[in-house]
Amino acid sequence: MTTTTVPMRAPKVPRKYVPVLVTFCLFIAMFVAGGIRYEGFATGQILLNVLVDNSFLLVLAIGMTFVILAGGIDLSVGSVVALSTMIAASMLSGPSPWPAPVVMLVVLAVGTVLGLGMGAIIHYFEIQPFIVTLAGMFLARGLCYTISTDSIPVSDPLFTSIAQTRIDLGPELWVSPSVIIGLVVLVIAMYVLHYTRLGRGVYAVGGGEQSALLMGLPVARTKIAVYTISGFCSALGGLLFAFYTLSGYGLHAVGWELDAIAAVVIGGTLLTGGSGYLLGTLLGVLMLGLIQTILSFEGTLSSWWTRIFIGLLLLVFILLQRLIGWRARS
Amino acid sequence: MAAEPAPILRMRGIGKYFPGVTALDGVDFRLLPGEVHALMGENGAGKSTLIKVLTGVYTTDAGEIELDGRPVSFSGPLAAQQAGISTVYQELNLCGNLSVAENIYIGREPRRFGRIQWSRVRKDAAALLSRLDIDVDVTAPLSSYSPAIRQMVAIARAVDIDAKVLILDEPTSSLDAGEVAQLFRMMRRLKEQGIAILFVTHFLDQVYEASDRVTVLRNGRLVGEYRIADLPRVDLVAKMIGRELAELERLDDRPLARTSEPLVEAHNLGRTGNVEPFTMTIHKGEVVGLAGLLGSGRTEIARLLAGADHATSGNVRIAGDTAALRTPRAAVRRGIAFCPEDRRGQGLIPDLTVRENLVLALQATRGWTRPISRRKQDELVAKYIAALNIRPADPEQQIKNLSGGNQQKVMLARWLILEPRLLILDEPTRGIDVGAKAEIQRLVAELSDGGMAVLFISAELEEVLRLSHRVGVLRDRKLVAQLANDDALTTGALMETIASGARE
Amino acid sequence: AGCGGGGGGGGDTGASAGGAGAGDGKIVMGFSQVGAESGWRTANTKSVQESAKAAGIDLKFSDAQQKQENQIKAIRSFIQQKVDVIAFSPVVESGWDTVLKEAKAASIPVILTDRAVDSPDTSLYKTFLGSDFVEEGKKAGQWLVDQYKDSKDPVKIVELQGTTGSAPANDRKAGFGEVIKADPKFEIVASQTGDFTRAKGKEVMEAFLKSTPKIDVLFAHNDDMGLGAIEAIEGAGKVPGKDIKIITIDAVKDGMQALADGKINYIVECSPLLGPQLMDLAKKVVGDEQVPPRVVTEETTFTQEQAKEALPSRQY
Amino acid sequence: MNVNALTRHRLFWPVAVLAGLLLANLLLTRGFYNIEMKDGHLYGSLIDIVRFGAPLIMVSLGMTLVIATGGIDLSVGSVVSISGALACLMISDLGDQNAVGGVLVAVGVALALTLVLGAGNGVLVAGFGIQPIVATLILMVAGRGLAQLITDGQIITINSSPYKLIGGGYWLTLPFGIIIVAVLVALTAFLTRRLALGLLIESVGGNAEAGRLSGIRSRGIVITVYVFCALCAGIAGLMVSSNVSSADGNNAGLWIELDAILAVVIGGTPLTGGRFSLSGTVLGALIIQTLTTTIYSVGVPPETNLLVKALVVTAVCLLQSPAFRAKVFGRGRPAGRGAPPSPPSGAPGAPTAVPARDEVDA
Ligand SMILES: Nc1ncnc2c1ncn2[C@@H]1O[C@H](COP(=O)(O)OP(=O)(O)OP(=O)(O)O)[C@@H](O)[C@H]1O
Ligand SMILES: Nc1ncnc2c1ncn2[C@@H]1O[C@H](COP(=O)(O)OP(=O)(O)OP(=O)(O)O)[C@@H](O)[C@H]1O
Ligand SMILES: [Mg+2]
Ligand SMILES: [Mg+2]
Repeated sequence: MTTTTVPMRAPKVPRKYVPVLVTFCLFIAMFVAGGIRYEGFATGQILLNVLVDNSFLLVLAIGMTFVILAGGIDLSVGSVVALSTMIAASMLSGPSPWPAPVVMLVVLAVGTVLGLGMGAIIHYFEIQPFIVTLAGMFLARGLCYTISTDSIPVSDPLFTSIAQTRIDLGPELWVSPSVIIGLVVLVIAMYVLHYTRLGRGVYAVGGGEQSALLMGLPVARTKIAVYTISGFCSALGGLLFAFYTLSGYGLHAVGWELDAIAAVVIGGTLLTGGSGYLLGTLLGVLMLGLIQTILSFEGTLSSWWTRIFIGLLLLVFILLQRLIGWRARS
Repeated sequence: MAAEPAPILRMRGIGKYFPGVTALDGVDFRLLPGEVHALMGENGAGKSTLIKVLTGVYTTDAGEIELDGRPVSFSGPLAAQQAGISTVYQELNLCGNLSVAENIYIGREPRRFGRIQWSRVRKDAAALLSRLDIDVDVTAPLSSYSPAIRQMVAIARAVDIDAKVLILDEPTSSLDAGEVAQLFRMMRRLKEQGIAILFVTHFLDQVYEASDRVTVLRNGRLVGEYRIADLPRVDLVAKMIGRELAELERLDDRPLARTSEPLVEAHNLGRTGNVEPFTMTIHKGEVVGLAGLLGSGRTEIARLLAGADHATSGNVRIAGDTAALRTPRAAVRRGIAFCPEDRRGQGLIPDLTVRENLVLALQATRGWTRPISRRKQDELVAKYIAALNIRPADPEQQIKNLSGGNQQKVMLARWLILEPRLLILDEPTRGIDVGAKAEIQRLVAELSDGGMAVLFISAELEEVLRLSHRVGVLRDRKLVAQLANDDALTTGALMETIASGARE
Repeated sequence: AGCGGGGGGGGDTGASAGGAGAGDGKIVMGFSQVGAESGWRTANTKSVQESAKAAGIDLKFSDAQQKQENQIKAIRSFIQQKVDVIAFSPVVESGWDTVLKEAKAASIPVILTDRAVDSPDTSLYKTFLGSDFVEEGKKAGQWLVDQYKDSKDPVKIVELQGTTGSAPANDRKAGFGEVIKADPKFEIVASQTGDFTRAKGKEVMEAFLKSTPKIDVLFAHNDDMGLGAIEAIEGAGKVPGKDIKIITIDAVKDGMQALADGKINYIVECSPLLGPQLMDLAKKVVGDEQVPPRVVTEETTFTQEQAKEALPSRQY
Repeated sequence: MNVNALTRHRLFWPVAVLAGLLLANLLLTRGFYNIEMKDGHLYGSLIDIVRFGAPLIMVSLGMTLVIATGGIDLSVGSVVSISGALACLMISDLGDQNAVGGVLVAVGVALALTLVLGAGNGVLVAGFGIQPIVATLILMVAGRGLAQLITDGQIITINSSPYKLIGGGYWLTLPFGIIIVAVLVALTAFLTRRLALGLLIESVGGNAEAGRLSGIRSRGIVITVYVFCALCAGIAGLMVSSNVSSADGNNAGLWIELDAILAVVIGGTPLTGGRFSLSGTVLGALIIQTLTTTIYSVGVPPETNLLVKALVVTAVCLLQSPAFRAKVFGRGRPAGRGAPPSPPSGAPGAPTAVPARDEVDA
């Protein structure tokens, strides 16, 4: 692949940006490789489609980045997405549907409150985030089924129009409103992480909770805040997904928590907390999306070869990321 | 005696009980505005616990606290800080993943419209540190610096916080003389501003130099509060350890460098960017001290010899054979033991017990298939707990619950158990009380008499001089001189060499 | 989640028609499969791939790993690749309008297979080819009603459901329930999900056998759960097919074998072999011929005797 | 031992929860405690719990050691399906499926493959320094594909009585799976607690750098642990497929990694690495399986399964949390825990608590 330029350029950038840079170059390399291999691949719209088809994952991964940076983990995100679509769809359907803006607010509120609750339990009762959010995952998914086991279509005009709007960016280039929402969330999140005390507190807590506490940082507030943010992002991701599919379903978004975690970690964020960037998360999401795109262009893979192929692409990517990262550092 | 001002801080009848350990029992303490107050006591006496109880890290089990005459109870360090108590805790509590500048300002960054002004953070941090004579890249992550630098950063952070009370728990344990002088100058300035300073240290000199009064704790109980001018050193030591210390005995004058067979010969050993190639020989039964300023490369030399880092040049011969020290394991197998300076980061396994921490290195050399029998473990542990006076003498206590000094003793014991051929000690006496320090020094001397070679690194030049047969002097990551420890070599002479360069 | 699971049979999967573009006159079909979550689904995939080859249609196959968003992505990419016809088995019923409108805008006809979508706008797809899960449930219930029509005693039924929330589970349960509720002597005493798998079917049945004093009939949403349950019943010292009557859906080979062996009493077929019919429809659709909006697959039901006859000629 | 000391024992709460679940069954499920002899083997709900729980215990056992080194293994579910698939494929190709030799070969080959897979995980983690969660995610995704490749996407049904023994058979009236589990748990306990492996693993997990400087070959240990974990998952895979005499590449061991991690954590091993508890893990797995069996027996509607699970998991964790017990049941929390300190309640002449303002002004 065309990655040999990376080690040469890397020393000029600060060391902490090396992983993100390497990831970026690998992403470009993969895109170029796809363009060479598949006809009609190397177009701008393919790249934009990756965003269009993954805006919800991006939003989830942003919330997850906060949690992971603070040294935690949130397994509930996928279920909260499902719950959000379910709440939205069930409130919008039926004999007397609610107005769409109210529904959106309710959905966001439910997600946020769930996150807040989990954060509070994690912090005040000192229970490992993994189990608390796993219980949250069961709970949210269970709530979906109690609403309904069927999938519920959404025919609300506002949702439909958001779903079907195309924002033209140029000849044959367009994105959906969800992409704009996702990118806005990304920019806000970057601002919060890098220019506010809350954001810096997230890094500090991830670097060492006990230290942060002794330094006099508001650890409780920070820890609870990241889960609340993640809950909000999951609910927002759920709304975006409801726009995307115009339906609510209890089996939506199964396993997304792993996709979100993978995106964050592939983007160079350490699972142990305290180190990583949202730009990396964006790249991680794009990377996962690109793998999907390559698969659909490949076109002839049987189901199991699809899985093996995803695994292999991930492996190659991660190994290269690692090895180039090493070389660039030393 | 002039009328005392009203204390700014008063603690009464403080009790703190951990399962099986009474850390504090009925301790009274007061701090007057504008004084430097030393808190003294042996390792495990309860000094750090008192500070943690005061600042809300621990809840009190008994007693009350008054600040400015008002009863208070802090919910945590944040609340204490907001009430005007700024603290540097003993275990360095900073975030290694953040930049130096950020560590100083986190939680109180200058902001405009809620947005952190990074340029000001960096500028202020650099200015603050340069006032302390620390020259570091404030944008680099803190973890890339040595414990000493981290200590100075923690101090910088604490003094920069607007406070009525400043608490420093063993701030000087890893600083060299110059840094300590800097710190004291700053303390005096703060004192003149009326700030009350609580100061914990094991160095008697520093207590007499810097403080006005002293409170002594022993075994979690208050021994008394004294004006430092009224308390001769021997009395202070006696009050701390509860008996007369049979003088801080001068170890027998160290004989000149032994000419016995060489054990470790490093030839042009170096690592680009860390330490320039050096050539050094350590003989059997010889104690070689390393002296130098902060960041002069002492630790780097130790790490190269211990296989903790890869050398990029040169070679090492051990007992005549060329040895590739690629991993610490390879070094350990050749009889080189390395006790690192960064206790928390590189030494302790916090969740394990004292016993497990103690036998770890020995077990590692034996491999997992040859366990040390429990009886043997208990024997070894009992022996070293007694020899180093580790308290509480409970082998099944988690090591993270021990006081800092006692943790250090366990670390030391981990390597002594191995009976290595070369023992590398990087700041082994950090945070260790007077009695125990003398004990450890005697131990080192005994071991070297028994034929063990020792590479001894300490920020305290006196200690280096007292123990070593030969002293290597480092400056700017370069071994600039190797001096025989004859009568001509004094701390003054050593300082001069460190400052000016070779005296061959 | 699938229509069912199970089935033996082998064969190769390589269905890659080499180097065909849209230009050489061959029809290019984009097919988005749900996944490979069961033997049923695999047989379905294989049938589609093989008949595409036989029909000379260039197949672009994409596996969605049971995710709707992946299917949407795949359909988008088919549109981008300007295929002649798109066929897919929807993971869920709802939420296809947006992408199907895109297909319509690009004038690419769409055929649904296996499952319907619930869009009110039926112009979004040309036709729907597949089974009717509710009908399957009804057939199973009907057989039961017929079997016990002479008896007055209450009939205690346990039900092994498919994956909670999946369309086949919902519909089969509904269809079955609708038929048996006509007679109060039928009572479902226990109902639990077995996730369409043998292992879960066995585990759940073990629990039923212990907690439920009397079980007359087992209704399993697919053969695999039924096969697992048979093991549990045998382990409890009872005779499947006699002590407990068993009805299942799918008719995979292992199921048919058990039916022929008398361990299952009745199987409602749910055929995965949609390939040939799909290719026919595709050709018609591309050739602008008229097609009926709903094509029901030819499916039957099997009693033990019928199974013995049919078994040798089963394809999967 | 007084009550206080008892409740403070680290396994007290898991045991209490398990007892509570079993007690609930006494009231809710008829004949839950009946154990009969059927065809020369024990039969009853309690036996079922251990029998169906055996694969989970196996997987959790390996997972415990991985987690103790500070890692995590997401690929166990895939390994479960791969090993079952390969063994069944080989047995189905045998002329005589009941030939013990052939079955042994099949089992051996399947387990050997899992060793290779585990080593792959280990090398990615310890050799290349890739974060465990991503390193094992690769095999989690690709492994299921591999299993389906082996089975050709079908369910392989076999009919082999020696193979059936592993997960579905009985020996000395006991389910054979239980015996395998007991042997492996005992073996693991021996290796880690009698021999020194446990200490080394805990050191690597507690502070890897300190371990390295102490001369521990941490890479070797980490790789060994992943290999062991894969082996355990492989054995679990054999049990699962043997129990139903068939291999289902797609569904075998689906989501078992989550249950296994849950079992480990309920058992008191922190995910951050360090101290681990084998007995805790076994208890944790039993709690999960008892809960599952209870849900089936009690007649919980399938839609609410997950709600019940969420409830019980939350209850277990809350009970286990000293902070929760202190806050809800009053004091009695072991003192000395660092963060976060709570203000002393009802101290005489209650001092004015100084609340933490949100921010300090710069
Ligand atoms: N969290 C804890 N759990 C149990 N025991 C503890 C805990 N923290 C401290 N102790 C015990 O309390 C006693 C006092 O410890 P403290 O850290 O206050 O000593 P110190 O005077 O600061 O000693 P040093 O000079 O070594 O730092 C010690 O015996 C220690 O083992
Ligand atoms: N004043 C300084 N300016 C810049 N970097 C420094 C400074 N002091 C230490 N460092 C960094 O810390 C690293 C550690 O140095 P090292 O530990 O070898 O010093 P040392 O002689 O052991 O002194 P000490 O341990 O007392 O700090 C050095 O490699 C250097 O990168
Ligand atoms: Mg202390
Ligand atoms: Mg040093």
